Amino acid sequence: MDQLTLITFLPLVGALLVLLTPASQEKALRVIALVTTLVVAVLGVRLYLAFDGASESMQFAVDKDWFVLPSSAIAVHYKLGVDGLSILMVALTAVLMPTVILSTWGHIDKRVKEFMVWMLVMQTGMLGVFLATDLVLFYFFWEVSLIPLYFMVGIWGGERRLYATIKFFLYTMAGSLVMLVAVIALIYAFRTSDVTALLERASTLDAHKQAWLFAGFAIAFAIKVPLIPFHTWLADAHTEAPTSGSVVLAGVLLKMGTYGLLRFGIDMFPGAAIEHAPLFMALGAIGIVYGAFLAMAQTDVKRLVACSSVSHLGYVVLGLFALTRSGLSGSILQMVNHGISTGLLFLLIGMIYERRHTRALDQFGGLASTMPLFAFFFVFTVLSSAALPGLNGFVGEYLILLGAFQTSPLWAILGVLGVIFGAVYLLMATRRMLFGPVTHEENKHLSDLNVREVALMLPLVLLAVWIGVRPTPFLDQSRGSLDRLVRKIETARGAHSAALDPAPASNTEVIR
Amino acid sequence: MSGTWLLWFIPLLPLFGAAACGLIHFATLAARKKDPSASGPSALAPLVACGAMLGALGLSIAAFKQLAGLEVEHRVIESAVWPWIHVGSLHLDISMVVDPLSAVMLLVVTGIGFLIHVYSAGYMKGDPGYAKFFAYLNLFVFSMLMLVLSSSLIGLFVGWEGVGLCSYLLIGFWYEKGWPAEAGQKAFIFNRVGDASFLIGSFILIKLFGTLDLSDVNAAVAGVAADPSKAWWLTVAALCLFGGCTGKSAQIPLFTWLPDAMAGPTPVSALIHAATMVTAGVYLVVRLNPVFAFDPMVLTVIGTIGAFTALIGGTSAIFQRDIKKVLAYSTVSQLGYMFLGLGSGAFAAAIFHLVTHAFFKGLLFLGAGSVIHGMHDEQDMHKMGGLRRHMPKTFVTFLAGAAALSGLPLLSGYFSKDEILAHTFAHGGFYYVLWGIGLFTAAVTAFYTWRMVALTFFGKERFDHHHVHPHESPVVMWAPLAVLAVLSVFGGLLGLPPVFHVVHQLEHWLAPVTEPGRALLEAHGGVHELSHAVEWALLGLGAVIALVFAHLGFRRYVKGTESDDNVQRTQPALADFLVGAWKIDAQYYAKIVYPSKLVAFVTAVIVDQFAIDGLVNGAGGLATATGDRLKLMVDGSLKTYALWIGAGAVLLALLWMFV
Amino acid sequence: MNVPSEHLLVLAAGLFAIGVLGFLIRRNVIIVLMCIELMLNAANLTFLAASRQHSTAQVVNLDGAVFSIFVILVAACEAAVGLALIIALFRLKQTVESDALSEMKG
Amino acid sequence: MNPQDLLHLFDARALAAVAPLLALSAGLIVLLVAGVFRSLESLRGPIMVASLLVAGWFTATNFGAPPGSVIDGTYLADRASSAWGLLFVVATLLAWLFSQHYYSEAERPFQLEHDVLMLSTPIGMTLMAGAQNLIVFFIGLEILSIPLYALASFRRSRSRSVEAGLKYFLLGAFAAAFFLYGASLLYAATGTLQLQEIAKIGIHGPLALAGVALVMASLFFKVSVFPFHLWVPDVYQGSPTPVTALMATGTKAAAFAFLLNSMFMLPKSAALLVAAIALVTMALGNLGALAQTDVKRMLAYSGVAHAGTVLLVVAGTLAGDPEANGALHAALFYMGAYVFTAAGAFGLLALLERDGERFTSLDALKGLAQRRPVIAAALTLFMLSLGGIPATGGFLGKWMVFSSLVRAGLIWPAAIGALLSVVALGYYLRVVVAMYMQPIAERDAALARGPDSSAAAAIAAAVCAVFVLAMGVLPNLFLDRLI
Repeated sequence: MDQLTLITFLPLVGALLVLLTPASQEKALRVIALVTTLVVAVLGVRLYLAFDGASESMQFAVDKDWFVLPSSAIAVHYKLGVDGLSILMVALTAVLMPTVILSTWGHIDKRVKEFMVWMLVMQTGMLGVFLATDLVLFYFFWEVSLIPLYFMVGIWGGERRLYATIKFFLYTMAGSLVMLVAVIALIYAFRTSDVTALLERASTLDAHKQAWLFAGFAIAFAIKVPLIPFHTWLADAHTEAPTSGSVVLAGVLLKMGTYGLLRFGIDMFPGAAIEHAPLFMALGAIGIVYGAFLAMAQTDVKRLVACSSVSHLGYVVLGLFALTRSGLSGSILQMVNHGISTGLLFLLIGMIYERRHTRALDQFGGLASTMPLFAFFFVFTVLSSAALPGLNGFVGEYLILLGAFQTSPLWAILGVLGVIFGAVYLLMATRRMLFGPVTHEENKHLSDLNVREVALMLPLVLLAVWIGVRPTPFLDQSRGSLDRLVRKIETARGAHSAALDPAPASNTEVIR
Repeated sequence: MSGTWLLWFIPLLPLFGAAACGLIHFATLAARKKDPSASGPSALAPLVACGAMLGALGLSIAAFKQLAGLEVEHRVIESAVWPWIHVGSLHLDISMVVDPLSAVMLLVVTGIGFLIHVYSAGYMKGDPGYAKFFAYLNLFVFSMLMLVLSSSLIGLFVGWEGVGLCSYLLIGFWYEKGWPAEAGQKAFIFNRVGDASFLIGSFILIKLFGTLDLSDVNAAVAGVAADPSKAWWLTVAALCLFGGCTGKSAQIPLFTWLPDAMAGPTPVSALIHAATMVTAGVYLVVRLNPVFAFDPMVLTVIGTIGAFTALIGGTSAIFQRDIKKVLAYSTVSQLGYMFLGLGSGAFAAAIFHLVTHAFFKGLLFLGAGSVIHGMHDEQDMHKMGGLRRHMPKTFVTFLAGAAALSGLPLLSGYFSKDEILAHTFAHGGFYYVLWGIGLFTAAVTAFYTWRMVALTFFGKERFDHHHVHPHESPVVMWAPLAVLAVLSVFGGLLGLPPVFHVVHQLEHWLAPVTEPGRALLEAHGGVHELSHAVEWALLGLGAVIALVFAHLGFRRYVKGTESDDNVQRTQPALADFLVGAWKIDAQYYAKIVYPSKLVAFVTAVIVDQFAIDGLVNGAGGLATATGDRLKLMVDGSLKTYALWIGAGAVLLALLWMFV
Repeated sequence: MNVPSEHLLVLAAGLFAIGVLGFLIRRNVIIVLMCIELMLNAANLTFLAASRQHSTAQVVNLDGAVFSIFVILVAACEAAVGLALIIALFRLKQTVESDALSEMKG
Repeated sequence: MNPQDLLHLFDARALAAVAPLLALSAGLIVLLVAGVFRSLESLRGPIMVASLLVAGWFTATNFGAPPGSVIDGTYLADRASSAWGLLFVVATLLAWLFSQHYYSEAERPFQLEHDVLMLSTPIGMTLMAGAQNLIVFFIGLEILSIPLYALASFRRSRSRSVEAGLKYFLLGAFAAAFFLYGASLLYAATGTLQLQEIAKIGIHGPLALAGVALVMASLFFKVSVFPFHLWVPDVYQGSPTPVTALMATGTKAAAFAFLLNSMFMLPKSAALLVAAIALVTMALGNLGALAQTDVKRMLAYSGVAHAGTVLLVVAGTLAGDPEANGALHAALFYMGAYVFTAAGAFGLLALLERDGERFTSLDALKGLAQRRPVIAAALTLFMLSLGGIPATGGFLGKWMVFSSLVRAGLIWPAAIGALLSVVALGYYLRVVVAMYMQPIAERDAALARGPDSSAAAAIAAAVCAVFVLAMGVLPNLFLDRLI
């Protein structure tokens, strides 16, 4: 079997194995899930290493007939492939999952079997989204990956889990269904569902049609990212989700939105993307600040981190729609970075929640005295999230802001303000949790992190340092694809400015 | 050392030291878990940390020697390059570069850093976070060395933020008390504001030059003059970078974090908040002197901000009761001097003052630490007095530092400060105002310095003898004091003024670095020479003012605290205004911090939950409500159903017939 | 005597309308059933009239006539089932008013 | 009709064309005869199944064969009608399987009558789907409807069942009268009852248009779209659940089959009107379902919404879908998926009802996942398919329907339709929420596991689940063969 099929469906096989194991064998269930994800992680790393970042084309491509849409004789293929736009996300999805599964030891103690099934199904769905190079197949995985989280939040979530999960599902579904119409329209416009072919041809559509199709796709992705003002589902979903659900949601699921914007927004419709870029940059930049302000006002630390996601993903969108080389590179890297640092934050919050059964900031204070290891990891993660140079977050944010600055100094400056506000809410949370005297009796005898907890975070911590210190190999993975994309954007930009202004002004100099 | 990785070990040794100390810390914690009284391996920490510092110092001296052995035009040693961020054609690489400027900084950082490490071994003894402290301290030195040695602005920024982080961690070192953690947070956030500005500056540089390599940027500046739009951008870039300096080097408007930073252990104040980190801004301006000198307006802005910062800092120190607060405001004030010097185009003079300030302010802080240590953590000078009898060694060294700070003739501070004022004066025009401010501040400085000396070491012993037994500090603490005292006294030899007809060693040494900036200034007509007569006059004026006001300060306070009480009684508003540092911080809280919190609350509750989420939930609610209404259509009655069918059929017929 | 087809069509339309109105107005289910019969017969009448209208001397168009025979047949079946249902209703509720048929709604 | 045509009545192709009808009729007679003898009671099931399977097999053989028309072209067995025919057989089979062990002790003695009535419905449906003549359609309609009237009130001791039957009967007859009168007007205007002839002559003049309107009204009644759908919730809720399953799937499919055949009668300008009707239907169905607390009634409303969705393809065709068979393929696949999904869902409700009638309420489904995990999982699958989530047949059906609209340029109706399906997910999810995410009620916890499931129902549910999944994941199995 080919590599991509194997990596995509291995989790599903694991899910079936779990399904066949009696629910009472909790340990076995966990081990099966862990081993499956570990194997997938190894496969993911292997794929990552074998991937050629300089190449512009889809690699490891798989192409098999799937079915023929009747009446128009459009052949839908089972087609997978990976290129520079997706390789990092594939690797992240593969590598993050063992950590997630390992983290469930602490907080999933009922209906373990179902949980593992959903986790593994979700991994298949997510990998499918990033790997599918047939539009129908993509949409297929896109929606399938929603369902597991719906169950995870709904069954293992907190107090208002039903509200949160229904809101999450319906909201993202609303976007998806609008996208469905756009997907169909695009497929029938060219009578093919092959993404590579569509990427080549979609920009030949007339501008009006492109704009509409772009809007159809973009709205689904904007909800998923989530871009303001479509973000309100996120805080609820995060707050109510179990730790592992939050980690996956922040780590990978949201990236499906930004990845979609990149692949099916910018790459598919560069002309429309250029036209709408100011709007998206504005929403991204405003989102950065808006999310930060939201975070500042939160009293529940998990909700705070959820709001920070809005802010962080604002960076990604800002960078993407800067439509410059560094902005795009930074955004792709930042998707990974956000997965790592926000993932870590959720893990840490989960660990403290398991001990204290509360996430209210005022219930803590002085944890650094009682849980020094926890404090160390927390501060480390906060710094990674606040983009301290030398850690992962900085590289992404710097490139994003740099790219944005080249296109639109105004929105970049707003984004830079987010750097300040980001530090404000993160440090405020840190101080209120870790520092000061221990005021609550319950906090005096908390046990520090155990070996499992440290072990499951270590890979992410190391990755954060690695990316921070040596980002170029990671950036290089998308070099070829981004070269291609930037060329495409430049071509479209030429056409665009020619259409706007027959005699282009000479001083619109674009550096890099 | 050139082209090798060896230079990298100057910053990396302290980094390894930090990692090792961190492990020691956790090992200590583990040991303490089993036996709460155990100290574990924490005693190893100072050895490791000081060893790392010694190694870095040795390498620095070696690098310095090698550099000095080179011809003047080729005085640059560059290490192997670490390729950091490569995106498209943009290459942000870092290498370690030792040139005359970084060599000076290198020696200051490793030298004073080493002394303070040694001091800390005594000062922090017995603290539960002993090893952690050294880990942070080493980490700080690593960051500071990165800042100083980086070949690229981005590498400099790594250090720049790194020192900010360590400052945050060290200010909040005693986090259990609460307020140190808040002070640390404040420091970090204020620095972040500056850093944001710094980032924008770096974006513009990339936009203009496509590189952040410092020497490439410096070389490219001259080419910008031809293009007015580029020139405009370069000016903006310079201002943005200076914005970063105002954060890191505690200038208006971002200086208010520094006094609060005194919440940290005193060695931290000495190392980070006096000798090294806060001078990073000065270093940056000198490092990129062509960028800043490109537009004279930028220099004027820098000079003005420096002068006013000096004034505000100096005057705020006058009535402080906390000994460390006096020194903190004094630091703000002295940093203002340095920027005043930079603003006058006297890059070497600023570095000169930076060096001497590192000596004497480091000394004063360590001395204050010794006092605090001996007084069982008492920092209020009103509760001290007469300590010269109890801590003679501290007293003597402290005197040397105070004399240097107040600019008593022939001491290091005297020469460096006067050089700056002389350059300012030479500039003429608007700079006369700045010079006036500088001179006034010099008077204030002498006053508060000797007030501090008088209150602390002279007069009646105002402490409670039952609880406080002042004692001299151990040798590991006073030995560094002695070294620094010597340096404070003789540091002035590095840069004697031209009237002495000896070579200004430092200026000469730095000339290759400051030359491009000087050249640009000259092109603008911004370089002025003073006649010897004027120079003599200025030197004399400086000496007189220092002596007079030092005397005034000492006289007034040698008897006790009555003078403070008088002012407090007769001019409560003035005292309040000065103690509160012109109420600027209070204004920040009133105008920025609280409104931000309000905005955050309004955003979260009203905009987000009520308006945006209200729409979302409203859509759901609307659907349900509509469903409930529509249900009534299906009323269970046969006739209703039939009526709809009949009406529907008729409607269909009519529509198709007529539409 | 030859009644014009148009007259028959109008008559049928009238019958159909009466049937519909009866269905809508009357409450007794048996009468409602009879109204349906009336509507069916309106259709039958139209079929027969149209059948005659479309026939020529050479070709007889029997389709309408055939349809009406089927309709009569089906009407009988419907009546049988309908009356059975009405009996079931009466057994349960001792009434044949259509108001009794509104237990389920909403 | 020429006397010569009588000869063709019995040629091989014509026989093959009507073979499914003959098989079903024969089965019906055999069943009736066998029913006379108590000793043959155990044979009733096999006879039922066998006749359906044989009919299915005959239908399947009609696929590959060239279209066979019967009696002067009044009935046509072509690829499309055979595909529909298969669906009818499957729908009946599923409904019958779910009806095993459904009825109470008091009702069980009448199982024979139940089975006979049920077996006669596919005859009507098949006739409707293959009808090329209004008479044939009408006969088919009545062969389908009259047994259903009786089946609806089969539990005659329950007032709801009787109410459902009577309502269905009265309104059904009312609508049939509309059809007849419409047909008579059409006949008066065109002089023919043959669809092809009508197509040739065209719909001109008020008489013909009025006729079309009335015919369409009755078809809309059968497929249950606005404003002819109000009977659906009451009738579906009151009828025995397996019968509801049959009504929801078979009847609707048969009516759509004929609607697609006869939609040429609609004026092209009606595209937007039809789209509007479809969208309003979806809105009413979905919003109405949102307000329900009884799952069975909720599914009835959902059925209305699905009818609206399928009606969209008619709008697509009228608006000029460039693909000639686009509407047919979409409707076929959609209804195909719907047959398995809805039959499965109603069937599982029927299973649950054996614990008591209240078990169709949303409340009683709480915690079902713990009590009956397999049923809960299957019901979840069906809910997702009804919601049109990928990996289920419902998704591709929805895809094809919207494709038809998009091809025809009706983007806005497609987008509105898509958003209305979000509302639908709202209530499908509620079922899942109740089963998986809400704690089990105490009195239900005591039930632990209900009485043993009937094997027949289990098989039927499994078949439904497999097909729903297969249609979603491996649609080529169906698309390649059927179309």
